[in-house]
Amino acid sequence: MLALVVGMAGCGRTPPAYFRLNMVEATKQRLSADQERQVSTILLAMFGTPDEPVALPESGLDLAKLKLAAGPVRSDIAGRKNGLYREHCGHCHGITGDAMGPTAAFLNPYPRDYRPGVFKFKSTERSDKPTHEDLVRILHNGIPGTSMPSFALLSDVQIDALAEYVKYLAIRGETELALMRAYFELDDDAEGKLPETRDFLVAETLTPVAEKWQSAADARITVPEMPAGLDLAASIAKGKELFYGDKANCVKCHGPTGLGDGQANDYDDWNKAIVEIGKEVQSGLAKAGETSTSGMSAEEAAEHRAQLAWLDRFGRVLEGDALRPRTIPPRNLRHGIYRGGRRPLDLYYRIHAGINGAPMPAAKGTVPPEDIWHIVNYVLSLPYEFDGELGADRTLVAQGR
Amino acid sequence: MRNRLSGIFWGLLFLAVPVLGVATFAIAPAFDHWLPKDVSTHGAQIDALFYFILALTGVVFVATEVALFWFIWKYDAATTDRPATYIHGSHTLEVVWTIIPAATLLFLAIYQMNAWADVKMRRPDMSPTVEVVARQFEWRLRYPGRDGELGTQDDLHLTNDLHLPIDEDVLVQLKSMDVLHSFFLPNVRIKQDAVPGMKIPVWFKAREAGEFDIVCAELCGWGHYKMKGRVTFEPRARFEAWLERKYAEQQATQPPPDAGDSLAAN
Amino acid sequence: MAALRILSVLGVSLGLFTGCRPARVAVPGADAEAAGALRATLVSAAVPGGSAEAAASTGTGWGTLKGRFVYAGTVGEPRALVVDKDTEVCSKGGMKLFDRSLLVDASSKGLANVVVFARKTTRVKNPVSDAPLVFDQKNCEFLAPVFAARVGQPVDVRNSDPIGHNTNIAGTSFNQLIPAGAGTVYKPDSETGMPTMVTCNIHPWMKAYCVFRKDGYVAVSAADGTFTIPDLPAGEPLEFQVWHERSSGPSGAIGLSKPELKWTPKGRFQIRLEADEIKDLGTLEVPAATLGS
Amino acid sequence: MTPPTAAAVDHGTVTVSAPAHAPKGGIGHFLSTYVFSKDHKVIGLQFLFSTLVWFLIGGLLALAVRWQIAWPWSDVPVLGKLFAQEGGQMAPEFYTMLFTMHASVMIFLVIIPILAGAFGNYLIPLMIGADDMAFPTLNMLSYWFMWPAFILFGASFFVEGGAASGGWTSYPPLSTNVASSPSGGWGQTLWLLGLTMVGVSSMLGSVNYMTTIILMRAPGMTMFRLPMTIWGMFITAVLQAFALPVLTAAGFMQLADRMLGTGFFSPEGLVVNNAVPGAGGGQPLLWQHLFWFYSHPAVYIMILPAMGMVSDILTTFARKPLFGYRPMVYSVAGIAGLGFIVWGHHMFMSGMNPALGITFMVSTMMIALPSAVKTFNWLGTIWGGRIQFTTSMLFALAFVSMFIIGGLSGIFMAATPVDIFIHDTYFIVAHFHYVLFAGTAMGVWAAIYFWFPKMFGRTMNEFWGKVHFFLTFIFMNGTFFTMHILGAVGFPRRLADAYHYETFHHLQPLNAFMTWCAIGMVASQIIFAANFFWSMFYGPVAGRNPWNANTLEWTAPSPPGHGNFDFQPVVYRGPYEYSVPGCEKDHLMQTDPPNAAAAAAALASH
Repeated sequence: MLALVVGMAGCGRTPPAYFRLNMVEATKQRLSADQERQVSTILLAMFGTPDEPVALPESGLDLAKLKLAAGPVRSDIAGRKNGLYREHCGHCHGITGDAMGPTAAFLNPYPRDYRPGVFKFKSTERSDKPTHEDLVRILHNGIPGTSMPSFALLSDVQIDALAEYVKYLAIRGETELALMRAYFELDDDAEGKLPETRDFLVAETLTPVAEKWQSAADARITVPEMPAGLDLAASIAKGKELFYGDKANCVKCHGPTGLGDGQANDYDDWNKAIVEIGKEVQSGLAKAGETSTSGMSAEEAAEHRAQLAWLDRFGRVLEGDALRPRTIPPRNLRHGIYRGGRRPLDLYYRIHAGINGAPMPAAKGTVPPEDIWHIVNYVLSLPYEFDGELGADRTLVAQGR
Repeated sequence: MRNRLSGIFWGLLFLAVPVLGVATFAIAPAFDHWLPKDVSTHGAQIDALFYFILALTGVVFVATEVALFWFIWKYDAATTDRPATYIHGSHTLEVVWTIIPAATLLFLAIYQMNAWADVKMRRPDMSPTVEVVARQFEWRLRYPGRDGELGTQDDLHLTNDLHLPIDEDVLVQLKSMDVLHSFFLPNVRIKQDAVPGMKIPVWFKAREAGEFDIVCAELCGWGHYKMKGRVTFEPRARFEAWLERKYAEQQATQPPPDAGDSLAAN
Repeated sequence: MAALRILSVLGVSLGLFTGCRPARVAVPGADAEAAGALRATLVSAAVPGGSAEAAASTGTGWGTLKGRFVYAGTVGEPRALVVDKDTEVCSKGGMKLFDRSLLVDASSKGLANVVVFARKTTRVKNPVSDAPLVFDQKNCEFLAPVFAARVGQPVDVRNSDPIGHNTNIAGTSFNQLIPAGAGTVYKPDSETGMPTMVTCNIHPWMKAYCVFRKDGYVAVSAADGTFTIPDLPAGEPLEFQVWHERSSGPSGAIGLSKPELKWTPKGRFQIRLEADEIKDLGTLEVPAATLGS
Repeated sequence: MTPPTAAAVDHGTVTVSAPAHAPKGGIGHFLSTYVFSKDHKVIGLQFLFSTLVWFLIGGLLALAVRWQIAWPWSDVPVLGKLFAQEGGQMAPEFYTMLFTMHASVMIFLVIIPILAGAFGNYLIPLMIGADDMAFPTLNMLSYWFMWPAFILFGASFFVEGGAASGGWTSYPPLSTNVASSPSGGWGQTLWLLGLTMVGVSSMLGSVNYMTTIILMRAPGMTMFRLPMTIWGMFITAVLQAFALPVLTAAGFMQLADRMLGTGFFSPEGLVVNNAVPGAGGGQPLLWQHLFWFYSHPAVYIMILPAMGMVSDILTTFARKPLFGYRPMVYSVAGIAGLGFIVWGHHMFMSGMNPALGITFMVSTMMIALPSAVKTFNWLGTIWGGRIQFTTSMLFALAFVSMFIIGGLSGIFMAATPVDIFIHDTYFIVAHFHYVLFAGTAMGVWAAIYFWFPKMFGRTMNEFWGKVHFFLTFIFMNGTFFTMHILGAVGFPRRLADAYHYETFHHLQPLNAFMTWCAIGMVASQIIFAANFFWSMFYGPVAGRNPWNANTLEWTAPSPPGHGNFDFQPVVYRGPYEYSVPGCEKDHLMQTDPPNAAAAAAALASH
């Protein structure tokens, strides 16, 4: 039984926390080991480590806040001065913000992967970043109906720091993606090496990413007042019409009963990416299986082998660096659970701009604002419509109705 | 084991048990390692009972442990030369130390029934002040809105941040959406499991204003530890003002002037 | 001690097992001091901007590039798509929708929907026009399987169906409800690089591709496989990128063996036009294998 | 199992065991003698070794738990790598798995099998003067049914999602609902299957023990001449026979809920992790009732044999008859009887009808009574004795001393209003660790030091034994007594990190202290392990009766060969005839033929 102890002790201590490279993208872009190393080196230079974050002035990030959130958890009770992210967020969202924390795989829906820099619940137009307040609000209220809890009981300073750190991870992730994609755009004389110049790294790569974050506050959706003296009943009726009509078309996905039983086999952007790649790898392997190397010339055969090796590696990367893709069912509107917040305002944002990263499209431009308000009123009334008639709906029972 | 000191040594070791044991309990309060502040009206009963049992068991504890020490000390084969007493027991003694504990325990059992009934059985006749729905891993709160009844569209929905009035009975309707949880208010001496499929009433009356923890005391999954809530007791007036503010926030159709501040406010 | 032996075996296996979990793919670590040095250069307030703006133009005049893609291989029957929503419109009168990823002109073997665009250009002849291009959808199908537009040029995303659609352009965060018979105008604000997918989430089978270029030097091969890019800056080296939906090359690039054009596996070829020259690349044969069939 | 030196030990004595030890070739012989043996002694030792190994594993799990409580989220030394978590800190679901498996391993793979399996097997036939168990094959099976359990529990650590993490009580819906926890996948299922296997093993054992004790006693060995050890084992066997079927049934119901989608324990309308469970219409409380209907008696299954063994050891080293033999027997029986009607006291806060709570509270108060009686009798036993401070005796005394604490702290929980506050806090943790570790484990060590000579023919090293006792005793109290204080603050169990609550924020230093003690406690077991194995081969050779004890096993060779006794034991008196006046030696063995003086004295006592 001492052997047991030895067996365990043999494994030794774990290395300090590190940011893991976006291996899915790296493999997709067929980066060589050298190129991968160059990316991690550049990222280390630009963003530092989970314990020692770095914020270039162009990133517009507040290093003081970052340091509060970064680092290992301080376990003495006096402390808790830093390590907020790893204490509260890391085990789901992952130290890298890649949503690959140890707990992530068991959550439904999966935690957010910050690296693409896409966020769902915000007060800005679909294509824009969330404002700092949006992130703070999510941290504060949590996301009902998901595993994202409310951190309302943290101090405002701490929440502020965490929001800043989320931005940091997002900007870092987006920069990483940009760098990896840049390899494809390289001219052939660059010998597959990115220029390590301030112009390229900061001016061309970091700044465009960071600017979108800095300009988020200006991209807030301006919400027209709900038409004054609105008769609620009438508005709800109008909203119902729109809900089922061809204009707003909500019924197509959220279903004729509003239980989210319409178009239901779709993926959100994060999962879709993995699904597409998965298909590619599968078909690639299938094809490779059929083709025989007999008739090939030397270099053709070599190419074929390389392709096989790549596919195989991609398979393994997907195993370790991506979660099994899950479909994203349209929201059941009768739960009375609103992930982005239950204020009429929140629902207006959702309908107006759609939900970035999700199939939910924007009504902006094609549905006039007052109609959106009607839909909001109708949706808010849904959980209380035909009381008891939907007794079959388990959740309504759970809600005690 | 012929060593004359061994008996003394082991005797003292066993004497350390009651000495240090009592000492631990004696100094713990000094370091605030003790029953947390109680702000409820019924808590006093519970604490009194706790102290009573503590005293009772304390006496028995010290008595028996000291007896043990004394026998070890006195009847060490190495130090005593008198032969061991040849005795198979004593009927009287058996009867005595059966009857006395029996009587005490029975008394204890009857004595505490009232306190138990107050907390768990004598439900005040009123409609729920708030509904608490436990969920992995948060406390979802639902206040009846202006219409004063739960389950209508004007309910006020909140998370983890429970506010309640003081100096009056409050009735919490406890439910669970998924697994077992336990609604534990250390400072109110209240604990009740939330059982999926059951609506369990919990009632109490707070004496003092202040902010206190809500703890989950039944294993509810990986996030059990972070299922933290906060209860704020405040006078009726302030309580209602707070309700109004929250309700207004929930009905908002325009972003607050500065989102940052309004969040800081709650 | 038999039991003991057996159990210590169990013990060891326990220990070893735990020690050796299936690990994730190894990642090459960063080069610490290189990073340190690099960081120094990055934080040093170097002259902002620098060579960020485009390289100075070297040539004058304009030329035209043409060519024709043909498919060297046999085309099977096109796959019918699964249409299970709004059938009263999407398959009215038994109408069927087919997979359009490989459209070959039966007679001329011409390969349609090949995208050719200039990678970098120094000069642009025409300003961005305000005449909106129409990107329409009818009978639950995007009319254009591959759609090219110039950044900043208005695109009128239409819906000529009696039912509602939404149009979701991947990577651009354009995802709009397009009510029946209505439309909305979209101005591409950035280049797509390789063409990006357009879908309708309500009708999962609907699929198209679109490519946006700043300089608008982009062409999509017609049904007969021909393509033309006019008004290209002459007198300087140009590099073109070739793409097809079905290509098995990296990111859909079509690599042909045309040494004279320095055609790379990344689907790029280089060429130099003289002023007012109309350069015809002639017939470009795309082997079946390249399109993964 | 018996070491080769054994033959040397009992040369000279006519020993039936000689052929068994004669070197016989053939793997078949090896298997039938050492592996698939039907000899109760070999089986007993197999149980002993297996459980000691799991004892170590359970201890390491406990250390990992303590580490997280003391220094949450900080990099875990040595074991950190195992968790394969980023930055070496353990994830919360891993922590829940740790304490779940710590409890499960300790209860189902250590305490229950080491008492009934190891000592029950080894001692019952020897102490009642039988040559083996009534059903040797059943007996062998009862051990080999533990192996599926070992493997299932062990394997569950490596399946996706890790081992069970629903607490050792496995309360539904957390345990039945696959979506509700990471271990929802296989861990929980393997746990249930393992539990069933342990149940089968215990059941086979208990049937065997009851039959053996009732039918195979040596001539003259009346029920009221049985040593307390045997009484403990007997009552335990009865408890198991009546309680186990309930647990097994409940276990299968939970399995069905998990695998067949039945809804015994989940009500309508759950939404767990955004998954709506299939069937509903069940009641979570049902499981709690069924589970505790077994698991409360199981608490006594986990201590009665230890009580018995301690009684024997106390008398032996106090050189004095047991004080109140019959009251002791009655109180054991009383505990067993009452043990079946107190399960509800685990459920005071569960939403069970509060009126029912009162009933269970009264019965629970009453069950404190027999325990008190036993304690007083133990004190009575050492009063006026001639105490010999052997390691074994020290552990036995520690058992008494610690059992007093464990018993008294139980009264707090029995008092329903107080339970409102301390339920599911560290007060409970302190309570059952005082009963199960500071109690039973002390008893087990006492028994190991006491019967080691009989098992291996050699005595363990007394000096290192005492060092082991001293350190264990100190660290143990350092770890567990302070838990009462945590409980008084309301510090809840099973929290991966409680310091973000204002109420518990200041308790971290105390927890750190406890963790250091726990580390010390585990470390001091190295001394025990070393002493154990060293003495097995090099310890001073013990005769048949190194302690001058009375009971039958000491008349057999050490170690006894197959068939145990090299003569037919005949019993003339009870097991506790020490220091009989007018008798030349200070102990009269149960088999000593009555001579006038002794007989007079012996009979006077009955």
